[in-house]
Amino acid sequence: MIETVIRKRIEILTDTALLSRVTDAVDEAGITGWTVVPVNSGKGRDGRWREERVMGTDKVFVLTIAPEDKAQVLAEALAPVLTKYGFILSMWDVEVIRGERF
Amino acid sequence: MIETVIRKRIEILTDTALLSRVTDAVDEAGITGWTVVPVNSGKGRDGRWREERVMGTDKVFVLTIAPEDKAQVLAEALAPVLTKYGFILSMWDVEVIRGERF
Amino acid sequence: MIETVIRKRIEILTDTALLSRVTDAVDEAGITGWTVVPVNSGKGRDGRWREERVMGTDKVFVLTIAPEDKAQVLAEALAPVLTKYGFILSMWDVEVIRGERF
Amino acid sequence: MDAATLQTFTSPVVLFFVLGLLAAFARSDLAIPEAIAKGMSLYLMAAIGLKGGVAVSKSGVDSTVLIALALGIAASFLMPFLAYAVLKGFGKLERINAGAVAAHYGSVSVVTFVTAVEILEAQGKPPGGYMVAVMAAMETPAILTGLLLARGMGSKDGQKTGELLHEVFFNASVVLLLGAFAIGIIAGEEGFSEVTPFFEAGFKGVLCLFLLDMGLIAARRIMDARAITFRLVLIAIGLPLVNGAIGTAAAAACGLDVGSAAALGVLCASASYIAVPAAMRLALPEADPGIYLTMSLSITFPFNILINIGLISMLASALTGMPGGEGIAP
Amino acid sequence: MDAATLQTFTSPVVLFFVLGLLAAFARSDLAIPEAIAKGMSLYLMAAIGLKGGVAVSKSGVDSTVLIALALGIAASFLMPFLAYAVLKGFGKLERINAGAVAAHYGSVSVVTFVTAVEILEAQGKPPGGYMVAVMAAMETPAILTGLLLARGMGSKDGQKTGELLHEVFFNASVVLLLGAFAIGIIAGEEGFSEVTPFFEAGFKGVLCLFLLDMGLIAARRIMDARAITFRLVLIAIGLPLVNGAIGTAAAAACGLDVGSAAALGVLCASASYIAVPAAMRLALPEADPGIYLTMSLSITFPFNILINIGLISMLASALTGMPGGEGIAP
Amino acid sequence: MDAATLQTFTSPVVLFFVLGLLAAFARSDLAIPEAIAKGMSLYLMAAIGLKGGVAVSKSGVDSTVLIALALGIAASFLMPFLAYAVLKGFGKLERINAGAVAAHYGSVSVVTFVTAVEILEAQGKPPGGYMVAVMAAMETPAILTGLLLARGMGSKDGQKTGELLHEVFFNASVVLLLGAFAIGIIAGEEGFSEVTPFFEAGFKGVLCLFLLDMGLIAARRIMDARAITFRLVLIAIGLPLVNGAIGTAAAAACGLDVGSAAALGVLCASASYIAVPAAMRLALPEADPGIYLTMSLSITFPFNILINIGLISMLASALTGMPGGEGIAP
Ligand SMILES: Nc1ncnc2c1ncn2[C@@H]1O[C@H](COP(=O)(O)O)[C@@H](O)[C@H]1O
Ligand SMILES: Nc1ncnc2c1ncn2[C@@H]1O[C@H](COP(=O)(O)O)[C@@H](O)[C@H]1O
Ligand SMILES: Nc1ncnc2c1ncn2[C@@H]1O[C@H](COP(=O)(O)O)[C@@H](O)[C@H]1O
Ligand code: NA
Ligand code: NA
Ligand code: NA
Repeated sequence: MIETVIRKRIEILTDTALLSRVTDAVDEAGITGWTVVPVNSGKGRDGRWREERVMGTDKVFVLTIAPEDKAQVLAEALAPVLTKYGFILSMWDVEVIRGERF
Repeated sequence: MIETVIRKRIEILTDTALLSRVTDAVDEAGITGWTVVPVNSGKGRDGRWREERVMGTDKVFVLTIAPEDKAQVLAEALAPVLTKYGFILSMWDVEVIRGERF
Repeated sequence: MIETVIRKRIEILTDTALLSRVTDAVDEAGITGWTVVPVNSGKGRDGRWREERVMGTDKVFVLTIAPEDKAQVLAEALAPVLTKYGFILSMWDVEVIRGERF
Repeated sequence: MDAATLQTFTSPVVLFFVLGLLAAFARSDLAIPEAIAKGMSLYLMAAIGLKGGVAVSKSGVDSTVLIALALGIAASFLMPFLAYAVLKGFGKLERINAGAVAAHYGSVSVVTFVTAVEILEAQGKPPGGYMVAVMAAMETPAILTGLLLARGMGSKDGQKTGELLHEVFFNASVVLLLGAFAIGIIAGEEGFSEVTPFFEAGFKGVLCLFLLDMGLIAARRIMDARAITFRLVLIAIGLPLVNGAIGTAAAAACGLDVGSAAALGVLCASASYIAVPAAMRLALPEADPGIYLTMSLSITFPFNILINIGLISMLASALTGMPGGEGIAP
Repeated sequence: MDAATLQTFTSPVVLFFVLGLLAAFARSDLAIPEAIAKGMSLYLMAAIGLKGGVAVSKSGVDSTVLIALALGIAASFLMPFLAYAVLKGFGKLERINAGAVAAHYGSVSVVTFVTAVEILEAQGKPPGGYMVAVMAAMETPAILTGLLLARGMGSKDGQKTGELLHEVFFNASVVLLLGAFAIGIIAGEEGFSEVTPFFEAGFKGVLCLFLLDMGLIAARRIMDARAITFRLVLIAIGLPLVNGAIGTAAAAACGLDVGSAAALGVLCASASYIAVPAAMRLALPEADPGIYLTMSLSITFPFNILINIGLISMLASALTGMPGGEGIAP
Repeated sequence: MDAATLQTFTSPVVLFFVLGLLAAFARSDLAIPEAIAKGMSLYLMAAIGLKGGVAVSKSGVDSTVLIALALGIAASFLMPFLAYAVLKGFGKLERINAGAVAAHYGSVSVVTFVTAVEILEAQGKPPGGYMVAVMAAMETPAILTGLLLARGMGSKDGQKTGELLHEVFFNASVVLLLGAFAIGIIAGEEGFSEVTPFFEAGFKGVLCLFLLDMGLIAARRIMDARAITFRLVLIAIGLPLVNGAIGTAAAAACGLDVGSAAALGVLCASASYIAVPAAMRLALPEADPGIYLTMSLSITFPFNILINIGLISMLASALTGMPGGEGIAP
């Protein structure tokens, strides 16, 4: 049977305009990589948003897989920004193959 | 160390045309928000679909984070529609920062 | 209360050009379906990529929900390709409604 | 094959459709991005709406227009009954699927209409501008008939019916077609002249690329098809032949000119693959898209584009006694 | 309503905007794909930049150009003060939101400008080509004033200020507008003639579809709006009236021709809904987009397109004593 | 810098490319949506294919066409050998990467070709329409040579080779180019005239925006580049110079006219960054895209657009003794 290891999968919803802040934080936490997934629309405390491209306030998901400790570093680094900009961060355990690369 | 709380992350695959039914259900369950992510193509019991825009039968993912009890309410509310329209609902536990907002 | 069952949710990041290899593997593992989600950009050991459409080297996520045993079959089948092409596979437990269809 | 049919096959518009079919059958990865395809379809609807409106602003509304509208609406309401009978009897579909498919054949395909207009104009038989309004009016009645057939009279779910009616009457293509039609009437020829280079000069080229995409999609769908029987294939070819002939004959009998009669025939012959499938997913989720989409999009649509428009054009010339173009010329 | 205003309402460009508003209010699902809308906005900016540059390559740069630039930059810096006072006083907004909204009203809306140019040209009052450069120059100063008002002088975060300034001066629309403007100057009329069919002939048609989308977005946003009070609605109509009148008067006093004076008035009257909201998300995340976007996009923008451009055009004719078109003709 | 080269730098097409480079280097957030860029590239390929086909339908096929085809195919097969030797020797790349890069330089870049045609036509040296077919024929042979060099003869994986060959011969650009070429031949000048406003009038404008995007992408990639050594930069400039000169000379020696000789030179000089990278990901996943994409897209492509097309044009004029345009005029 193939060997898997446990890592954290972290998912951050951020404004596109602020994407580089999040990815910089991922890089600084020493995590090997990240992937950006588009988002169509949403609703939160500030009401609905959609088709915000005209306003440059659209959002994306940043996904990254990291060992527990680095995930923790990232979460700590992002916590203040989260509150300020209304981002969302969630994380959970996943099994990955080729664990050595994360 | 930063404080995290456990919430449910719920993911619903739905027809774009029926998106508002799902998001209405999220709102009615008293959940604070939701996010819609685009989907390219897929395959299920009814065969492949892709490029369905011409037919208006394309799909999206609705993602939402909620406390256990509200997640349960949402799942109950959507269960009948799921079977009827062939939607997919899955959920799992995640750690979130700023737990008070969900 | 509504009945849920536990399944594996598997997520594979692959080159668009190689998508059919992954979905063929899903089909061969006897899994009932899959869903493809677009990806915007990312960073890994090979550096950043984005806007790769010109080069046909852009990526997508393949998501699929399957019982534990089939998920294992799929992971085994894909493991060699993963290393070769630099794909990423992660999986975790989710609760699903209508468990009989997966 | 006579001159008119041959000419169809040297028109770039049709050739790009054939290219799309061939590329998909050869399993090429050629694909038009979804957003571009959607953009092109919005463009085509806005352009055809505007053009129709400007034409009506010139010609005015007379009794012919009202007759054509009445004919179209009646056809959209009634055609599903014939289709339903054939689909249940010969096609062996059960009630729900038969009703869903019938709704598609009663409604219309905008792209088939647009392609027919191009071909008819090239043959010297331009349809009246008001036919755009007829098309828009024909989109929805068939949905109601189809639902009635599928579910019987006893539909109890009032809330959802309201939602459906709204969806059906304010769906994107109806709103854009009629909206642009109205703008065309208000702006008139003078106002329209400002935007002619965009909406008129570019039209055929955009149609080429759009049909390329339709060819790709139609062929890919049929290669994946599973629920389609040989009997259903026959129906998907037979219905447009019969509906097209009936529509053309009725229009000619009511005194429409050759181009408009042919256009009405094409509308009757065409099957919806945009508005109706979306409505069916809402209202008849139990019906199988693998049946109704494959029939309307992958069989009827290509059949109409490649063969039936030419046949209907000839029939219209014969029935109205107005050759128009090379249709029946030696 | 005089002839010029009426003519506005028979222009396809404006009619498509109205169609978008109506379709959204009727809760139709009509929507332009995001990528298409973005593509159209890039096209419009490239085209307007090129056109302006070519015009300047013909006319050369004289003192009028410099005066117009100075006027525009001064207006962009100063207008937020007035707006801020009104928003805090009459509008009852607190400091942060008042500063953010003020920045929007000091800056400019490219689409409002483009629509105004079309309307002014149709009235025989074409603005000078250099007004494109004026527009680009007016995009950013207001952001600085708005931030100053919102945060006071004591902004300590140097790193972020640098990031913001970069974002503001190299944002997509400034770069594309000024880049295309420069290309227009370098290529000149001869070089431009090669690309005229694309950038000039298609322009109005693309603007039609783009305004259709803007209508949809503006109406949908206002239907979802929550944070907007009646006082804020009044301000979102009053500010463009006042700013427009001041801008037009100042331009006329400085000797600009009727079209350019009207264009400067429109720039002053217009509120940004692209560059500034993005900058505010970066620099003032605490400010509420539900306020600034709804005011600029859903109230001021339609008001300018449908009414205020016509008013400013008439004012400019009256003040410069040059009727130009049918503006004040009997 | 003589007149022809100077003229290159006042062409809007080239200027937009430069704008893209500058905007990316200034770290502006200017970006063309992916779907729009893909749509434009499909449009350009359809248009160039059609145009070539129509030209051939007029001129017919003579021995020159066959000679040009043979030359192009031979060049695509053989050029990778030279490139491979240089990349391994001087460039110090190991076998896999050297083979992958060599495949890129043997194949062709559609956009470089299209830009060259525009520039050559402006200089009064239009290439023959059949050069489009030559270009399509040159896309794939180099891939086979490159794989051979990278993997040696002993490729055992039969199933994957079949998949690769299919991918290579039915890839989107080959299918669309040759399909549109065939449509152009069938439709002929008369059929093409219907779609001229879209496919011909809009062409240069679309090319402008497409090159803007290419400039952005090329510059962004080189700013992120890590695996590129100074030696590789030299090769990425030297190869197009040498290949271009050889191609032009061979074509001139075989009797092609000045424009076609220059076009063949440009095809030899250009490096693929669409079809070949995709094929390499499939067939040589171990090769590093950071090397082959950066070399072909970020160095060779700009070098060809900005400088080499002008040089090759002059060389062609000198070798064929046909000045054509202002190329070598006093
Ligand atoms: N730790 C990670 N988390 C999420 N995505 C990653 C991670 N590492 C790599 N990726 C994605 O996988 C792609 C290929 O990675 P690599 O093979 O390391 O170049 C990258 O471009 C990213 O999109
Ligand atoms: N409970 C939630 N689950 C998923 N997404 C959410 C949730 N709450 C907010 N969001 C997303 O986060 C964005 C900002 O939320 P807010 O800061 O509450 O306005 C929303 O527009 C949604 O896209
Ligand atoms: N096991 C699965 N995992 C992930 N997605 C699935 C799965 N089964 C079905 N789907 C998605 O759900 C859609 C509808 O499935 P079905 O109702 O089985 O036709 C498919 O087109 C897929 O996009
Ligand atoms: Na019909
Ligand atoms: Na302003
Ligand atoms: Na080459």
